[in-house]
Amino acid sequence: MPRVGLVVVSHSRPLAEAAVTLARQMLTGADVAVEVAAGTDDGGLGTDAFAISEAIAAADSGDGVVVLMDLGSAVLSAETALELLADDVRDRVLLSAGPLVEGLIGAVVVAAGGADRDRVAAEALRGLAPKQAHLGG
Amino acid sequence: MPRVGLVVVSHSRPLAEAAVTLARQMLTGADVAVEVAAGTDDGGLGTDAFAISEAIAAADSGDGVVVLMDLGSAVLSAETALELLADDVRDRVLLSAGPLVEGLIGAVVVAAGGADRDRVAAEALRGLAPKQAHLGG
Amino acid sequence: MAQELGIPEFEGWIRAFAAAVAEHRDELTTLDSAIGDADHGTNMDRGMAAVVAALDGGPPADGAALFKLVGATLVSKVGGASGPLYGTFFLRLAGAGGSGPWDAGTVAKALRAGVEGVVARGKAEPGDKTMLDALLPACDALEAALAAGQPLADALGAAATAAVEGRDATKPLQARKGRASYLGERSIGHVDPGATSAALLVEAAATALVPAQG
Amino acid sequence: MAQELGIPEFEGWIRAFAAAVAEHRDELTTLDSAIGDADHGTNMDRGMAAVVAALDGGPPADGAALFKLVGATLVSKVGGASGPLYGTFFLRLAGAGGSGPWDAGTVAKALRAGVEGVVARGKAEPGDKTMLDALLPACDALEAALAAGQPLADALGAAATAAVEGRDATKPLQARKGRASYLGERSIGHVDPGATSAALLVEAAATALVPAQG
Repeated sequence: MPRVGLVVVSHSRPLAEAAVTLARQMLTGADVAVEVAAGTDDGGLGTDAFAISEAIAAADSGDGVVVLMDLGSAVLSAETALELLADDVRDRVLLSAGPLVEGLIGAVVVAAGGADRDRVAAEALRGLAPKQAHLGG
Repeated sequence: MPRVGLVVVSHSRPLAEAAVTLARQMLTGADVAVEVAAGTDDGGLGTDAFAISEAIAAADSGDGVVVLMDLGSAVLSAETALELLADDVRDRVLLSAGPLVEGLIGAVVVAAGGADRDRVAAEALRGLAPKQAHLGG
Repeated sequence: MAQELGIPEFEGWIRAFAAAVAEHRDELTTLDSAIGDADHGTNMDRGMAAVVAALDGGPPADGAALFKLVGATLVSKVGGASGPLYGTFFLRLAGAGGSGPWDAGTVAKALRAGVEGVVARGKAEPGDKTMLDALLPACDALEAALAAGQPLADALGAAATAAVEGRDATKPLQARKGRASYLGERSIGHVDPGATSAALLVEAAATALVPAQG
Repeated sequence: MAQELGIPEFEGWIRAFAAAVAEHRDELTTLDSAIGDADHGTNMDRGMAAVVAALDGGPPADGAALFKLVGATLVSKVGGASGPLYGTFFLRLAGAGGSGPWDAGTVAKALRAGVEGVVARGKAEPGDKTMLDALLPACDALEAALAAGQPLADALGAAATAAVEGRDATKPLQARKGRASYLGERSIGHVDPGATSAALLVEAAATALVPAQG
């Protein structure tokens, strides 16, 4: 069974940690590797490409990693982080344009169920679908 | 100048508060009414339609309110909250299918700039656009 | 007046439901751990315990006030989707049932309004593996039995049977709503926890909404 | 060897840029408060102060190592978009410049590679009201001057002039990237803070990347 890892990149460490807590609450039994790279080292708001690359490496068990980010500059840092990773790890990483919180929740649930990386990434991308279906219908 | 209010509905109070802190950091000068309705009254994960209706009433200054929610059940609670509001307030409220964190940030910035409710709601809805443009391009 | 229901019967229904939820709390949680986030039993029990505590404070003025209290308490105290769904059920029940004593027709009308509230709130359809899969057949059975001239007690018994059958029929279904929908085919083979608590609600009605013998 | 640059000149450039950022910190923040989130001056100053602290620990082995250290520090210490953008600039500069001493052609090649790194990272285009609006004209001017046979010092002077003109030309532009893009037309009429710090970078190069007189 694949073990896809997840990384939450946010400018805010409390935000990232609360999102992970909420997502993990959706799990019963199986757990998932979810790493956080968020905030500056002095506790402020920001991202750190080195911290992201370390989080990706920690989340990776060989079956791939899906990275969720909050803002545009978090995406820039995550892309920079990819350059800092070994080639084989980098090739397994997918940066998701999905919504941070909603995407994480769906991704965590399907990753815990043993979905492969592309399936986990697809679930992250369609994170808004339940809300859209309900409110748009 | 319109003063559109925002409400953040989440199952997690730390998540909602961190999202508001992050969004407010995007503001310089002008502030925006952002209310939080999140978590259960014993500090657990959940939503409370009464708390949401109170938050909406507090955020409303007559120019409308845009509500962002994290999960499907938060949407159900927010819709229930609408039933608890006075008709004139309810008519000014828009429940957004936009992404909680990304939508809030865009919405706060344009609301602080004096955008009207529909413009604020549109910005909340397109919260993923910058990430999508960058990663998808 | 023998065929009419009032505060004692309404309160009996709610307390019977609360007792059933408490009794089946762990079962509901076990069901929910298979396809949900394992909090349905805990959430419903916390909500109904709060309802009972509110009722212990003294009976509301009439049926509408009582069911409004129940709905408002559930809306506020049950954190997940069950809060707004059960809350809306009771709020709509209160509105449609009104404040006067209820006869069999009022029961059917109020139940239908409550269930339609659940439909409107959750936007689920029959077969989506939700509480509606117990509630909709129960309403249909109640109305059919009353239309066939059966007394309310028998009609509610038929509704309870239909609810239990509807609950059991969720087992082979694939979930399309809520957290369980992420599971896709893996949600098949488990009875839905929401349909299970909804069947408890209808069973409690069959036990408690019995007109006092005049 | 008189026309070659090494660690002393590279370090001089970086320290001159750090000093300029510190001197203009409040100005950068004021510019950013008009169209951004008012942290560009603080962020860049924190990052460059960390770079200077690292350099104070002793000079790196060669130019590539020095610029890699600068890029890595900025990537890690500057929280906003400027961190990955300036960080990528220096990392690519390090890669393209290599570890040997640099001549004028190496400077032009390395600067171009750094700027292309910024383009690839930020996906901004000329006229988007970003640091590229200073950096791209600077590269073009540098290459044109060298192609015309000017010495490096003069060519870098032309690059600095082009960067300052590019910076000033961002004033009437509408922002299309980052937080400023939310402002739409209201971003018009303000000089871009990123272009302003980028002009400081090129001006520092014109001052410091002067080959020692042999």
